[in-house]
Amino acid sequence: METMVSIKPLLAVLVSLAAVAPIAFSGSRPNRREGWTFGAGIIKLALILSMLPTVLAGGEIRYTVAELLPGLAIAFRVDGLGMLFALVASSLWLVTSAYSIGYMRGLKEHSQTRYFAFFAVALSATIGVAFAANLFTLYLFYEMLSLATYPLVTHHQDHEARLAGRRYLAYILGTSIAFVLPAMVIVYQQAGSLDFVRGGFLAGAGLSPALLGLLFFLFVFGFAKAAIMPFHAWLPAAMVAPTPVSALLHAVAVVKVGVFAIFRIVTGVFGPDLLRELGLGQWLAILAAITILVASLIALSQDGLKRRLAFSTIGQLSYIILGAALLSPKGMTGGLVHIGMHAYGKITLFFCAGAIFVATGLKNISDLDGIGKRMPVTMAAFFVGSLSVIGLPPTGGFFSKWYLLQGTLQAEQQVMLFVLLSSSLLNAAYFLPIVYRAFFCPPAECRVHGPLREAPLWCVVPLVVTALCSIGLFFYPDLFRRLAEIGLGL
Amino acid sequence: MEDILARYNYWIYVLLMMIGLYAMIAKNNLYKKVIGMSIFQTAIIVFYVSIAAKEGATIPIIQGAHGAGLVPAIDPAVYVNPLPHVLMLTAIVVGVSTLGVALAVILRIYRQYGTVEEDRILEKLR
Amino acid sequence: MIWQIDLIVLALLVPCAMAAIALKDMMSAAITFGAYSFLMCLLWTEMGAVDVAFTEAAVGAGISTVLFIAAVHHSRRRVAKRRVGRIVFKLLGLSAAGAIGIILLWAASDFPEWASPDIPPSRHLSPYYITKTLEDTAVPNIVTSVLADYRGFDTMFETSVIFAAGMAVAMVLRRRRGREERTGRRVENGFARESPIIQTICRLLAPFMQLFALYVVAHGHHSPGGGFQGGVILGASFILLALAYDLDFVLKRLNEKWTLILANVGVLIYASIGALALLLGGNFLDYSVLSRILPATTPVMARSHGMLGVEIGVAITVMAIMVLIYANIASNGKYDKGL
Amino acid sequence: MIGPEQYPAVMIVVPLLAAFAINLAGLIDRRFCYPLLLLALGVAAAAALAVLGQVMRDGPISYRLGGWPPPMGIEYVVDHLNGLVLVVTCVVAFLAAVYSKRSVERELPDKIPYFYTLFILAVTGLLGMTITGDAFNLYVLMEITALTNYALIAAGRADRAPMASFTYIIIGTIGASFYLLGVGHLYIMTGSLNMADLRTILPELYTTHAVIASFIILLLGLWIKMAFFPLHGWLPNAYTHAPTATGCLIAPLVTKVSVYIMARLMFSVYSPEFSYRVFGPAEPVVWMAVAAIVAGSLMALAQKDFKKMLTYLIVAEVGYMVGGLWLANRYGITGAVLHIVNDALMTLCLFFTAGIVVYKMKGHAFTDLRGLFRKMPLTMAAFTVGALSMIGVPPTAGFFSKWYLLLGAIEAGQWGFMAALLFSSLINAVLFFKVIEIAYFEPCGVQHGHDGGQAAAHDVIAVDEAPFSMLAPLVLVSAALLAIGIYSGSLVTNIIQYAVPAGF
Repeated sequence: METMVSIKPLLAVLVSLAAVAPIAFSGSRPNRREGWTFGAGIIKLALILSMLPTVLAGGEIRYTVAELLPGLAIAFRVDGLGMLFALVASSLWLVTSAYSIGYMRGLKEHSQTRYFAFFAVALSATIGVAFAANLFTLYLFYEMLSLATYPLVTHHQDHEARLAGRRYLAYILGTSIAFVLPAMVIVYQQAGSLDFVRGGFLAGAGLSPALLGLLFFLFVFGFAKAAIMPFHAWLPAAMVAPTPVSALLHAVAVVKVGVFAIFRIVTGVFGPDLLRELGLGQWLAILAAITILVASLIALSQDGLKRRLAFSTIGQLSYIILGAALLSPKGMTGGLVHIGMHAYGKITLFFCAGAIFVATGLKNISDLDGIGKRMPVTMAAFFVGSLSVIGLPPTGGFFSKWYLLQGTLQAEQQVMLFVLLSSSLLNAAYFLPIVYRAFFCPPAECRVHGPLREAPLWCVVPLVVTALCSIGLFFYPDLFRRLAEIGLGL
Repeated sequence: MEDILARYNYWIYVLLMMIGLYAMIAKNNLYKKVIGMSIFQTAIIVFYVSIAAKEGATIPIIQGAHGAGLVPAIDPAVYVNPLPHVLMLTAIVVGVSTLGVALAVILRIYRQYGTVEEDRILEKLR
Repeated sequence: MIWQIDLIVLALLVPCAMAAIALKDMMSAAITFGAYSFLMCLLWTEMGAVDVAFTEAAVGAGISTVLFIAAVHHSRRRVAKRRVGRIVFKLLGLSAAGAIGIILLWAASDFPEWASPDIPPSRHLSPYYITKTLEDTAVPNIVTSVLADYRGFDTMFETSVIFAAGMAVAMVLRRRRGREERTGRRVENGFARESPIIQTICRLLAPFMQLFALYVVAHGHHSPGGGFQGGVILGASFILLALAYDLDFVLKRLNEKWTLILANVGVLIYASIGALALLLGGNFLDYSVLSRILPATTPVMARSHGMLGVEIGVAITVMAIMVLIYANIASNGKYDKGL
Repeated sequence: MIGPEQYPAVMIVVPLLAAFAINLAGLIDRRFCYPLLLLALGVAAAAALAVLGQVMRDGPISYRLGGWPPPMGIEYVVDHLNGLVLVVTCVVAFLAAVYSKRSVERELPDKIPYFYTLFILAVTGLLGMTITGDAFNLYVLMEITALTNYALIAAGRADRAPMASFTYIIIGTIGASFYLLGVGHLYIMTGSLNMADLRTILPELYTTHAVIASFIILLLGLWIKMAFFPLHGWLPNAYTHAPTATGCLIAPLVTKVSVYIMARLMFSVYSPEFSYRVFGPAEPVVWMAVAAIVAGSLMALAQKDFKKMLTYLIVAEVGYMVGGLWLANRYGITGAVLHIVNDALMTLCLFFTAGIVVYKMKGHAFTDLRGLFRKMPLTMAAFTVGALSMIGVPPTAGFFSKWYLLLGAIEAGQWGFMAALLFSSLINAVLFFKVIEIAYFEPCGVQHGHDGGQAAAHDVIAVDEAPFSMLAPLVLVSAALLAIGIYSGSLVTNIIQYAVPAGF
């Protein structure tokens, strides 16, 4: 596999950052402002796609920006994992931007300029994490993402948002400073390097198993964006954000950054072999399993649509972590692919929730009886999305879950097999009733009566697109699979 | 007698120093604090000047050198060490400068609070 | 050097110091402190530090006491009855003083023997100054040559300290006329009313004081004294008049603006002599290069002249600042009749 | 006509001469003062940069004042360590001077000439303290700085300013006198005052009581000067109630310069092996630093006043630097030196913000910060950068010094110090996001009191930025924080690693 040096990764990161200034200055002309957003999004996607062939050919693209301290650089490295994640994030940014227009203007939200500006920053950070070549660069963009999303989460600037923002930062920033930073310093001081190496670089560093174990869990809990219990509470709280934010950031960018970071730790820092011989994978798997089941159970009891989605997200994230923890080729592949699959499925669901809110102002599931008659397209998309999250054909979710199941068998962990299956049942149990209510229950009050009235077109089109995408991914999952396998060196 | 003499000056300067320090910290009246400050500083001057002292030596002014040109042979043992004197001239001047500023600030405080007793001022601030 | 005197004076110092901080009447405390300073002068003369003694006499015993009295005059004279609750501070003070005392005594336990001719300070640097001062600078008063040349840089900043102090006092206290005090009430003070005898004598005395001051400045190369002592005495002559008459009497002859200008000019003389050396290609304050512009001088004599120059500068600044500080404190910043 | 070999003198003399020029010009027309101030500080900064360049090119410089060879005369020594500190001092002073114009006109209209004279004298003192190679000369300059600071603080119009200043006078004098006393002990044992000379004479005296005592006394004096917990009592009030312009000058510089002097003593007067081994308690000092960090952070947490909170943070930051220097390994010392630079800029950034708040909102309580993100977006953006740097978020400068300090702590096995660093980062995060929350969520508090519908307030607040002369320096500093963060690598490899004494 050949390694080529190119500035493209840096550009891919910076392009949306560069768009911030024009976005901020064209605040008075909304159309031009959104024009900038789309321009940046398209360029970003194009840049990433242009790097795709090299990666598919098994190559890598590296670029070092600055040697900050001896042996500590801001450096980018595009490999399978990063490419997979970057593709998902950047493609969904475009869709979400379109959706945001419909949503924000539909609700006449205040200070939309700030909203779009910080959205762009958040995307830069996400891509930065995806392409980070070493732990430090990853940490840098991880923090950048935490801070850039704060104004988005607290967009409404009311008391509720204030409390939510406080909890958000307390979990995200607190854990990263208290856990990740010391762990990172210790690793650097012991191993003298932070560059991700396939198969891990700590194996040879000769650290005591106890210390290794400590470090591992400092990292796992430190990247609290992965929302492993008990560090999950920020995610439901953050649902006070406008729906597009929840959609992109809390179904795709932020949370996936967390699990992606953990994947990097597993594959790039410790390495499957080391984890296997220390038996740490087992423990991580158990954590993930617990999170999966508990989160699904809590989701059952939630009436707020977005809150239910949030808890489902927590569970789904742990699918991915479980995949990593299995340390078996199929399992890890499944986990990585699930990053993409779940993203498309879950964002569809969030879009639907937002669309319903825009059109009818409803937030609670108990009010949704018969809404399907009024918003058939939306609810159809919702159905597709939930299928994908449950993991049923014909949706992409099925594919990744299939791999995960195989992974459990490969790792001879039948327990986890049952965990996955039972959680699928739970998923079905908390999603399908919504669809049922929507289509077959008679409307309770007159509130959702009236003629067929969908949300604005800007809202509907994106959610249809993502729904179709997750169906498409059932038939053409190979791109993600290939990338995952390349990334894992299979 | 001799061994007392050998340290006597140093003991006294330490004593004065302690008196000054105590006054600066414990006294309630701001003027008293300032007096303590001056005693504290002069104690250090005593210390330095004691360093300069030299058995059987005279003041550090070269004798018989008033007429221009002729330079007598000079024996260092004849004159006391001038360097600490120079340093202490500076110290004295610094001392009086600090004193002046301190008094000025006290007057300013009196203007504002009508008292120069620390505890009363703190009450007023509370 | 007579160690018996040393013994006695030191023994007297301690009670003086204690009295100064213990007395309840600030005036008497100030006076006691003046006495303390005079004992210091005795001590230092006795140890051969004539210049230090001279300065202490002029500054410590003279000016400081006057400033104290002036300040007290504008605020409370009696030390108020203390309320409870100072015990903490007392303990703190005692413990701090005790700790420092212990450290210092512990350190003093292996000081070289007092006044023995072969302690390091008497062997390391000072012999150079003592033996070389004449051929380096042609100045017999070693203190002056070290002060104004070897360590002339210290002295420049020492003068700047005085200057800074003056500025500081003016900054803190000065108020334009007409703005009334926040706390109007003045304490009753037992000062003597103006008496013609004192006034006449002071008037006669002042010119001689100033003459003497000039002598001290000019003759500092050969005898105890120099810029500081001279400057302080000059300042003192004005302060004496201000005490005998009132502040306006002095300000008529030396008003605020001129005080400021003189204060600046003095240090400027010093600094610009240094800078001149810089311009002439020497290092800063290297007077010897002045011989290139001074007619018929060897580098050595140039040093001597340079020192005279800076001493004059010092004297001017010190005088002006002493008057400035006194004027501000005596009039509480209002530049009225003062005491 | 004045060759580059004279720059060390120029750096000090130009500000000194300018002080008198400003004072005299003030008698004619006070509008001359400000340009003179900027001119002088600009020249000084240029000279400092040039000198640092020389040092980087051909190693340490020695400059003989009055042409007398040390140890007879006074000597200036510039090496990588104080070369860097000199540049930082000059730059910070220059920015503070630019910034000071409007606030001085507002706060001290009738004392402008006095103020600027004292201002530049303080800068001269700080520069002199940093550059001198003579132990006693350092004392004189220390006193100049102190005297000017007392007055600059007492000039504040806040009711508490004079009392705060008086406390500072008493405690500051104790500190300076201890320093003088320590020098006296060194002198009686060695007979010399020149630092390099002392360094050569001292080693055979290391075990004597007097030398050890001198070290203790000097440290005590400097710790008082740098407000090292628990000797910090004077600092918070003095810096809180000082006029804005004063705070922006002394808050970033005074403590840092004192820290530098401690390093200078530890390495160049005594020797590292004395400081770390012969003189026993290196470890307890680190624990004191831990106490300083924790206590400073907690006390900051307890404040209701923005400016006062910042002053307690200074106390905590001092703990960083002292601890780093006493970790006794290369990482720790590097981190401490780097932190001197970073912390000077961070503190400047934060005090600039506080000054602007005072200027615009006429107060510096937390309640005065309401709605500032809408009122002054640029100011608050710059403030946020400073805050992130204090928290230690990459790529701001604060992260990298903290990184080095953490490395040093691990290498020295000082887990307590490491924990303290992380703890204070978290506390800083809490503190600054508390501030940011107030400024971001609450409606503009022109009328004090918590009422006033928030939703309504969003639209009523119009953008109203600080005057350019205040905004520009602030933005510059925050930009510098990012730049130094990204180039800290080259800063370390080109300058700081030479400042670390040999043998580490």
